[in-house]
Amino acid sequence: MAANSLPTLEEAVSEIESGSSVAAGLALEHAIPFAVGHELLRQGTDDLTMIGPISDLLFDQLIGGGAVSGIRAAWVGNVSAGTGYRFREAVENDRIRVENHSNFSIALALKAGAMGVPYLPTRSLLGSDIFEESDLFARAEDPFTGDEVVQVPAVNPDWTVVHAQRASPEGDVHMWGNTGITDPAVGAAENVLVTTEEVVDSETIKSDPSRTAITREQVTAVVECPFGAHPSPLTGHYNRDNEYYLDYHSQTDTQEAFDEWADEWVYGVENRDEYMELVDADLSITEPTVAAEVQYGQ
Amino acid sequence: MAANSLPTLEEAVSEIESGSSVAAGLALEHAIPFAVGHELLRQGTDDLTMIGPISDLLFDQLIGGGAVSGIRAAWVGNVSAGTGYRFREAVENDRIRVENHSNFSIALALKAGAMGVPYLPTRSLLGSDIFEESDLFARAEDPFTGDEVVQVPAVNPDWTVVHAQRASPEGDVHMWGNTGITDPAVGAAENVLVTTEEVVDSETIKSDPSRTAITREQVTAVVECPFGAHPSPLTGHYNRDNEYYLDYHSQTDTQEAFDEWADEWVYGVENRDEYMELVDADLSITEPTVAAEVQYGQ
Amino acid sequence: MASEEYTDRELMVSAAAAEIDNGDTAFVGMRLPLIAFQVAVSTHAPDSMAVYESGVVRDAPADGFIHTMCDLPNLNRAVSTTGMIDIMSRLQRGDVDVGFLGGAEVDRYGNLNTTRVRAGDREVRLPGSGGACDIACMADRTVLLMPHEPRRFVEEVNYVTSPGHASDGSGRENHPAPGGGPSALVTSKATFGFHDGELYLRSTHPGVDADDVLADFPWDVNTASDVGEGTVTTTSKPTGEELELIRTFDPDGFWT
Amino acid sequence: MASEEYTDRELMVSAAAAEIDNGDTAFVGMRLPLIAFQVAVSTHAPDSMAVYESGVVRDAPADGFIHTMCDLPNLNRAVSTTGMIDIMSRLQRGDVDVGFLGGAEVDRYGNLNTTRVRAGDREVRLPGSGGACDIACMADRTVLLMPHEPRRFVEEVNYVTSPGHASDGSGRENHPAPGGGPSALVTSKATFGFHDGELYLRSTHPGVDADDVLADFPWDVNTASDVGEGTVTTTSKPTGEELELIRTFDPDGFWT
Repeated sequence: MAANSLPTLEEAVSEIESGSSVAAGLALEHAIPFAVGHELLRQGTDDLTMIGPISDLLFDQLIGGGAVSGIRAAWVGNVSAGTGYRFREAVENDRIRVENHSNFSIALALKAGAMGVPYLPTRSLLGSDIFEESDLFARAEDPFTGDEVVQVPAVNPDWTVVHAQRASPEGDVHMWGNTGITDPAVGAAENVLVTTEEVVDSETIKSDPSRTAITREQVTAVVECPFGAHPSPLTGHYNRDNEYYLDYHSQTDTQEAFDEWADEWVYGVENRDEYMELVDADLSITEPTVAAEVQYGQ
Repeated sequence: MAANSLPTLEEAVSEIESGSSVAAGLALEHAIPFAVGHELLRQGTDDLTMIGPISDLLFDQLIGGGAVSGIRAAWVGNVSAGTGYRFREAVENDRIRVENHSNFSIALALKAGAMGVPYLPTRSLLGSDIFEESDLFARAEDPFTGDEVVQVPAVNPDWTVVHAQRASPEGDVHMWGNTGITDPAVGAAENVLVTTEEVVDSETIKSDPSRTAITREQVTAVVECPFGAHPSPLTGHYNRDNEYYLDYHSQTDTQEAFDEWADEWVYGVENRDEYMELVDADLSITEPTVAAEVQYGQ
Repeated sequence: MASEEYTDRELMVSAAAAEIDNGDTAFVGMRLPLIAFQVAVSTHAPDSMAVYESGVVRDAPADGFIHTMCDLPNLNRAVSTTGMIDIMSRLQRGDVDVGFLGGAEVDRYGNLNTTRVRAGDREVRLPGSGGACDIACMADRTVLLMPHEPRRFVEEVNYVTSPGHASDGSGRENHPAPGGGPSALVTSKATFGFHDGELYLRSTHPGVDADDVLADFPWDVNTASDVGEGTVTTTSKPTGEELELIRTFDPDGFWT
Repeated sequence: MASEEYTDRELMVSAAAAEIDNGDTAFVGMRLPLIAFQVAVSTHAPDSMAVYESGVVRDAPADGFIHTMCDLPNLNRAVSTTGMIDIMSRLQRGDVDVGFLGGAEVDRYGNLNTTRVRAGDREVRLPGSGGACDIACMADRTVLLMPHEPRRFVEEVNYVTSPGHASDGSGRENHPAPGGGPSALVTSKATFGFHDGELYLRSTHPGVDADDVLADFPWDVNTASDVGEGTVTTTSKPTGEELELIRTFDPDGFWT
């Protein structure tokens, strides 16, 4: 990407067209790009195929807002409360296509895409209905040992969306804390949208190149977006807002209830600043841990 | 591993038995575990099969000292000067078995071992004699696209040897700077020997868990060994000693010459401290770069 | 069936913790196992490690309550925070000793369903596998946890999300998945083992009658004595130390 | 054939740098390409990036001489220092625009040998592929660099370390490797292109006669005019700026 003036969240999200496949929620319950999800809803982007491992609420919200026609994931729900009602109702009423994965099979599909190979083999899935009921995977005999393996075909999303701690205007990104399948999803994607707590200069990124998780040539846009992962936690920045997950669960068991919830939390706010005014929780980090010093140099 | 008193280099290396397969030199020209290599020579360990990508001198030295019966690598020589004479002579006289790899094929072989799958597919090697002359690899048609791929079978070394910046007595390891194929080689190995510039307490490691490259259950022994990678460079600690590479090249073109070289640099010293007294170069870092601060916390 | 001393779920956590041996690498997912690992590593298994599919590796309890594996107290002062391919690779290469699984349905061979169940004419969609299928396929052994409700015990699960043992008595011998398969089921009334791949009653929780437990199953469940594994015992109550730990790790009883 | 103004190798570095377009991701290995990337990114290709198989990604020259891609000045203030699988994955998925290769032997289709050559009765073992085979197979295009010595130009290489084009005139169409194959060869006397997969003379270095160059090959080498690619030109001399940069990056002339 070119390092001119950075786009706003609205501008960057408008590049994601209806009908796209979008990988998001890749660090599992950590660093979920909710700000992008809500902006997709506000812009009325639809017919999306969402790709991810567990999707802790994000996919349920997008389904509730009518943005989704397909899901390729291992788990869709609410980790604090269990069921995601909008997902469940949409599946039970055949309103969305669902491709059932395990966490590892979606990880491997993206990893194959990132590695530029048509598939990766695994010893998982064997004996499960994820494999038996699907025509996605292939069964093969390993030519070296004769073992049975499953071949998981590559998935290459149109977009991968990531929320990170800091990024340079050039598009180089530092992340820390667990990353789930962020790395393969970034490698596999046609376009990558990075929202970040903080835009920093390139010299900050280059002071610690082993911290760099994403490099610029993979990145389509960087957007500064503090609290972009709320209600999920972000290492070094804010804790999980668990009450939000519980409230969402209790407030979205019907479509009408969801619409009311979304009117308050999604459509009723212009942007992330207004959104954060709705949040009634102190999520700040009160016990910081500073990473031990590391030097490079010559 | 258990975190009692740490072994000496002599004790730890004595666990590597003659006849073992040993992956080393995994970060390419960076962080090569020369101290372990020289201790293997002093102990007379032999019949080793050395595994690695390029081996910048380490394998040549081990071959010169008679420790090696086989090589599974992509390149063996001296990056500053070209030819590794001990390797060349051993191959030309049929004294060692050589399995020719590309850097990526040996990387994938170890990655398959680390991932616990019998092979990984690649689009590399096709049309090369690395593939055509070898019975190691398999050719396969991808069931999804019909594309031709090469399947690279897993390699699981008996030992992987790594030199790192810091490690805890428990066996958790921080590394920074480029790592080449260290990660897959550690995952694939039966045993891992870590030499480190500095042993630190576990809290130092845990202050930055995203910096942790190796965790304790993979590690057989940790040895404190300052300058353990000399003459190769180690990020944050010392520069490459290029004169050493050039001197080695000019001093080892015959076996007699090598023996003389080794008498001085390997057999003539008791340990790494004595060795460092022979080094006549200021390799210290005069322009340090301190990594930008990172916080975790809760 | 909470007593005045501890809740059902506290007992389940205690029983699940007992399934972690010292030195184990345990694959921990959502809910009760989050607490069970912390109890085990604080008591009888100080050298055990937990790996979480999000990329976290820990050797000690979090210093604060965690709703999920990714709550910051679980990341703070972790041994490693990495990615899923790293963790799943450890599982796939056989380095995970024990994994924990929940389920909406279980059958006599330990097959689990967390994908979709029938409720009368209707099929109810559940969240899905997450990492459960991977753990079920590849861990050296798995421990299943679920509330003791008769509708969950079925002759044949509606969907095999997480494979159990082969139905031919061979356990995992003739089963395509490489791991060891289920070794225990812990419910809110009893614990079960697996013998030749089939569920048997191992112990009942204090105050629970074995016949009542057996009556909840649609097949004749074996008991420990049927399969030559001793006799049906009474599950150990959580110790005072365990209860104190559980209530430290989950002070508001969110999971327990 | 050093002139008083610049050495052969300085000219080769300049010619190699010219093969990097602005915005390219270049795969850089050992020796002259280390310097060529630094020249290119300092002059006409400021938005190019270099990736090195050791795991390094850079967008700027190192602030100090580098003998190898892993010398600390090449790691210091890099954009990223990661591992080989990351870098090779970029290559395999088609994200590397240009890669540089050396060789002991090259044939008319750009096949390279760096593994073993014949010297009379004797077979001489060379260091091997390193990452060369991977770059040759998978980069969008490759640029070959070697000293201009007749023994290096052969009808058929003794060992195909790094595949070139198919010998049927189809370039990479009917070749099993997925990348674009060789696009240029730079020697110490001339530069060559590839047309329908076959080498042709593109330019001779200042002061070098085309006929002398052609006489060094054991086959009738096409020229630019033979294949409709204009005429054989004279390679641009290194500019003053380039020479200054080369001598900054390699102050002792270790590589140049």
